[in-house]
Amino acid sequence: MTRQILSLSAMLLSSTLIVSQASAETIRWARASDALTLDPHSQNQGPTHNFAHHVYETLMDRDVEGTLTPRLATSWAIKDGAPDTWVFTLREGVTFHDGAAFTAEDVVFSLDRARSEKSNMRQLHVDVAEVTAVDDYTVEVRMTGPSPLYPNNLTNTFIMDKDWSEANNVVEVQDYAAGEDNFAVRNTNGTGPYILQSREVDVRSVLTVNDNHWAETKPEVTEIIYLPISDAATRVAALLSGEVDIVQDVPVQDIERLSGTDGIKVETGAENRVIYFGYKFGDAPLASSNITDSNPFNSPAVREAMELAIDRDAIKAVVMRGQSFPTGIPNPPFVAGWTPELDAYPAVDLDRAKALLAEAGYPDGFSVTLDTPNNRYVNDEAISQAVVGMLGRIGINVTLASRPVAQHSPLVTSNETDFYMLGWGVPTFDSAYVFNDLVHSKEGSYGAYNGGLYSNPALDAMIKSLGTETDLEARAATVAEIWDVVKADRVLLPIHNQVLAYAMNDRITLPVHPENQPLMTSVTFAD
Amino acid sequence: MTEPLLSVRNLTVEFPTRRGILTAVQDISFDIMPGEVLGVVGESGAGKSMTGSAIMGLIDRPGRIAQGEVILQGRRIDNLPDAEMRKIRGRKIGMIFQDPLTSLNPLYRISEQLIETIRTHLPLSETEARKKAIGLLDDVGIPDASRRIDDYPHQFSGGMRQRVVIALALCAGPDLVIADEPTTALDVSVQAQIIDVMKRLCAENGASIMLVTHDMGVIAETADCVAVMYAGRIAEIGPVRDVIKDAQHPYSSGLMGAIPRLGANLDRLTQIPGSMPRLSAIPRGCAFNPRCPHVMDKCHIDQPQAVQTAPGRRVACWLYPPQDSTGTNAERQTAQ
Amino acid sequence: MLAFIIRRLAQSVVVMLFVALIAFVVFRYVGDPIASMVGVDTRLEDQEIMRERLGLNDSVIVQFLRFIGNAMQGEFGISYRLQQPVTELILSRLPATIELAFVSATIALVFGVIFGVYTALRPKAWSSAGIMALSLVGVSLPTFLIGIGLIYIFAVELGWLPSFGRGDVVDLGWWRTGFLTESGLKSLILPAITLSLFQLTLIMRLVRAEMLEVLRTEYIRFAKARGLSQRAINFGHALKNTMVPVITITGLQLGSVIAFAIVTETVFQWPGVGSLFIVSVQVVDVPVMAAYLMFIALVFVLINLVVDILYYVVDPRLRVDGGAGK
Amino acid sequence: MENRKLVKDIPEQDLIVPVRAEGRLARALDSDIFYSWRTSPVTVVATFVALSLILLAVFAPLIAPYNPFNPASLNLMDGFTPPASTGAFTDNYFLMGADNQGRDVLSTIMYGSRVSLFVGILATLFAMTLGVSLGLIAGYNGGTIDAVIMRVTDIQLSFPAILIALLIFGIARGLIPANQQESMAVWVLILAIGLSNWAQFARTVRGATMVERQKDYVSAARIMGVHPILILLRHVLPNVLGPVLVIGTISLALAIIEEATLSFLGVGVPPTQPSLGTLIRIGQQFLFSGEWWILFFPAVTLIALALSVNLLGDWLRDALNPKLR
Repeated sequence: MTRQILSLSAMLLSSTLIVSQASAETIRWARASDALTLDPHSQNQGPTHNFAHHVYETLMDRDVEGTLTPRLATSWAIKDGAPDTWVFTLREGVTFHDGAAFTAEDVVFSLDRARSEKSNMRQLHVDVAEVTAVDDYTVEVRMTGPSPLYPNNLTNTFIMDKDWSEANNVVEVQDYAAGEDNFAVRNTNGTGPYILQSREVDVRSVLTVNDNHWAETKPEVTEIIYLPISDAATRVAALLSGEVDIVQDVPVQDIERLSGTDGIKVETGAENRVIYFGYKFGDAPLASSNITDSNPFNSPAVREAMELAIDRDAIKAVVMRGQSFPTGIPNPPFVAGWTPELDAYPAVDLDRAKALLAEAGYPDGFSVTLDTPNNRYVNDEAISQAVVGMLGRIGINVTLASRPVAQHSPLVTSNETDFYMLGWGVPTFDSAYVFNDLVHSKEGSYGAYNGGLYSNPALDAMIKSLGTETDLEARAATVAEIWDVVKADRVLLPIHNQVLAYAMNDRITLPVHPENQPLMTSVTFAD
Repeated sequence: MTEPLLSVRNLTVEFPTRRGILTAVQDISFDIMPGEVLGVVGESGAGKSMTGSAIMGLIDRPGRIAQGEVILQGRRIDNLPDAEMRKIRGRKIGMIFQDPLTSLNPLYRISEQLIETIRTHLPLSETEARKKAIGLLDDVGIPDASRRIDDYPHQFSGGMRQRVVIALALCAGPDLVIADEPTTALDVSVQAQIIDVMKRLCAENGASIMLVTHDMGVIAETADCVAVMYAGRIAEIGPVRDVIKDAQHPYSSGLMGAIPRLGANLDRLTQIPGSMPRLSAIPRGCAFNPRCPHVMDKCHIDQPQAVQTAPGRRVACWLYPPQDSTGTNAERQTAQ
Repeated sequence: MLAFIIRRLAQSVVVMLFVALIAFVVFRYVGDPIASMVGVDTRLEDQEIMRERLGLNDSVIVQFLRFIGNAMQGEFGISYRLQQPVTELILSRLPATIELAFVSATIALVFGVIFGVYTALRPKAWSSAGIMALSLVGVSLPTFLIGIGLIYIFAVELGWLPSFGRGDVVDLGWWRTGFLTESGLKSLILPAITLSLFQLTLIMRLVRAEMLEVLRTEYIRFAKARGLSQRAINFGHALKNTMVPVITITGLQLGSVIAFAIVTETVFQWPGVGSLFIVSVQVVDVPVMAAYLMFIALVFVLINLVVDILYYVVDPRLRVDGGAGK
Repeated sequence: MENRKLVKDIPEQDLIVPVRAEGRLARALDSDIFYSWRTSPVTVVATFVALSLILLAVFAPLIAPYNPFNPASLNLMDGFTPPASTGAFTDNYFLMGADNQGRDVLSTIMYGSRVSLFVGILATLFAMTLGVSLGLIAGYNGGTIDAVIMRVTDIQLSFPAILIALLIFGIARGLIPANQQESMAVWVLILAIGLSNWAQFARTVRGATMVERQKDYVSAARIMGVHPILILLRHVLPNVLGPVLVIGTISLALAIIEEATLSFLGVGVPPTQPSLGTLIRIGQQFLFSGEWWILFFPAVTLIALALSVNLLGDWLRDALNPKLR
């Protein structure tokens, strides 16, 4: 009897030993929110894509420097003699998790699915006219016109298996209204480096390494336990108490404490996202202002005064604890079209700011409400709060209205706000993405996030021309020209580019990804 | 001479308050002989009920017995530890409360309450106790007792409940029953029945009764002796017939005026002008002096002592000044 | 008894309809569901197409009737945020909340009654005064501060207990329990204490007040006058009578433990319906919010029913006059 | 006062000691209430704590070291100045340190208590008015009105206040145009907290009213044709003031905590006009980063405020000993 117990405990002991050995390659990865869905074309949202990148793969990828790298496509080029057609050469010998071979028909299927009506990825493929398979490993994408930058749009469009999708009735992206459950929301069959083992939404997901993955170097992490922890303090506490290995969304104020803690290190790096303020243009008086006969924001002098009143360096030093890159242009450095000259911003000059206000006819300043999100960007509410104080010093009396992003962003898209904060990421790494949505007049699919209703017909024409311009040099010149106007006109009031911070167990190395899409395949262990 | 069943000597009950000490019962003494029924009468707040509670050792804090002794069958019981006292309560002295509606625990069956009490005091089995309980209920006049014993209190009428209360008070065969206004809360029509039941059962068991009431009519019909209390003191004590016929204390004589109206409420007594003083504002001298028709100067200065005026009769009034020659009451009264 | 339960059930239906109306109206007009369903970068015309498909452009009455009709079948649609059937989501989160609420309620009830009885029986003792003072501190501390404080002390500084989640769970059919693993039990401690504290103090103070009240009643004096033992009086007569009002209020309190769990679950990242709700509020996930509200209403209706029946069982007086509640 | 509860055998009026003191103040100081207050050291301390916090809040504009809402007086660069030191960029001295916006924590607490108390007191008054009115109406009229009001009360009592407040907050957010939401936030909060706390008043007052209604003098007044409102105000209301006062005090503490919780959940007042709850929400972000004072002082203030009000309520409950059911 006693011997039995002994041998039993020995067995238990040895099994725990095995487990702990295996867990040396397990990584517990915490971030603020879970992927919304596993259907890769259903939501165009950061955490959802980040998760999907481990299970599914895209034709091309972007590395930490922001350059495109081959993934399921080994090369891509504009077809000779057909400037509106892109040709993609696919990787051979790739299989899906269920063993099916990856071929051109899967790419055709997935691109068609991604640009179908119910897909949330549709906007990125809006210029696609037709996708055809030339042979098993070549795909042609014909655009409605020359689209020199289309490959930039493909970094988050995942490839699904056509046969699997048909067999499981997920050819269409899930339709909410139909009220039907969609197999693809909870099940996956990708080509990616990890296979989904289990998933409890908002609680934990477990992924294990895909031994049949095509990449030559096998990832060091063999098991991922993904843990969404929404409360920032709890998230940090979990890392401090050793319950997780990586925290992806680290509050800036905790960076110092975490890096000062034994066994924990923090990696920081620039994110491809700019934080800015927008204001209402036009002659109509502002709804929230005490000035009822004119719109102060419409005066260039007022906009200049505001820029001169805002101390970007103080925001960086105190609110962001040094974790930001103040900027004078609403365009992150990763994006083509960014220059150091544009990035420069004026020094604070309160006297000049007050003089400008007086000159514009507002010697006593004015009042206005600032709408700010409070759960979207790094310290968004605190930045707005600081701006309220800074504007107060030149007599602009700002009331702060703080809301969760779900309630905030409709105010911007429906132009119900006079003065607002927003952040803009540029997944295409191209300025046109900024111009189309933020600068172009609101018409059709243009200017969707032009919350201030800025309108400049000359700029609109130039922006439209970017879409079809094939001469890259000429295009770059137009981009520069547009930026000059945007900066001179102070269309938006940029504050800084965000910095991302990942905190982790110091055995681990994980560089910061500019789109905040770190891959656990890139994790290395110190020992 | 037979030994008294209960002897109360110079009992004083006090309640400390922030304004000083209130004396609810002051220096009272009386005896109850075996089988005797002592009526205690007086207005609300005269200290009648407090006397009963004091005998039971059930005075709530911060009240306390400040002085005096309670002697039951020759044994002093006012200073017993609680565990000892519990053996006396219910077993030696039963108590009947005023309001049958509130004195029974509404959540327990009558049987449970009876059996629990019986088995607390008597070495009976559950079944024996139940049999005894049914018998008791029969005795107190509850029809169909064997079935109704398992009813809850709310299923009985007020009069029936008081019968149950009597059964509970008597179930361990006490030698003394303190009945604290047992009929006050009842309908006039059942008052007499309840008194009858109580008296009959006590007589059968040979138990004495201390009947606290403010209904002089009940006293007249029931009691052997009566103690008239006023403002915490005994104004007069003596055999019922004598006191009724010839009340010596002016207060008692006022009370007696109420007898013809059976069941009259002394609280609305109009024969004596004025009302009893508050305990906190008892006048100097005789407490009754503001209302007394015979008030003298002396009454405002000194408190009258109880004086034996006839065998078994005492009165505290300056109309009956102490006479050294009449010393027959000395055996019952400690010297002042 | 049957008529009584039927009447109660009818009342419950009215309550549920009332709550359904609130649930529908509130969440139909709070925020913009489309804005929360799509990323910031979705184009407006796509949003309009979704709006149409979801029936958000139909008349309000049509939408409400559709809501009631679906709710009757336990059908609350698909979560905007997670794209899963709401009923399924709530059911999958339910075990976590119920286990937490159950443990908290047990702690609150057991310690609440013990402390309440203790302080009532020893009203003058120093220990009673201490417990009473502590209970006031408990009532005065917001739940979120208690949670944060406990995490800081026991998880971060001492490292004794986990700071978040419910540890390893074991599947028992659709019920996922944390009771069967060590880490599951350890994870339960801090959130359960946090959640129970407020209810504990409430129950304790209630028991104390009721007990003091009961101890002053005539039937307790009569029981004493019959020479019953202190034990029989305190724990038989007094406690049972104390429990009658306590049952009602405690029952309702225990129901609110489930709803109260919102804050606790948020702080401890407990994967229950409360945290599901708060996340849904933040992103205006209308179907989940509506379903949650209906769920809470259902819980309360059920608890009310159980409390009524318990009352009925404990208090014989009600059995005759047909359960006239207070 | 304890005595009155315990002494069964002495009629109540006997324990009421005749008035000896002359003059209103002297009489007040001589009263039972004051006596029970004076003899409870905890209550005395609680009173002083509550009073000083209230005074600090009321007179914040006069006595606060700085006006945390005047942008001219503060500098963001002073942010995170530790307690008892001087800011790096201004000459401001921060006894309790500066927060993440360079505001003096002491001053923000004083101004924040103002908001918390304002919301708490108004919400409680609102709940009290609503609950007492409904209770009087239900108790006096009985019948269907009573049944309906009590049913609503039951529903209301079934749902935790915080959930109801969240709901009302949501409704209000949906009804009020976006550009007025901030100016209305405080009022919405008062409404939300008030509407989630009235039921206790209603239930208690209703019970007391039903008892009073049976009494002879009320019947007499009714027969004489006195207007019901007059009867309610003159005869019934004074009799329910005791319990209402007790519930009111406890509700105030609850309202203050509720406001803090709502603000903590991010649905309270804006951070530029912070309440104690908002300050705690802000401070909580700095729990691990070493700037403990941003969380600690507001939290201690909130606890002290809620605790002292609760202690006062507790004492009042004992002193007035109303039947709370």
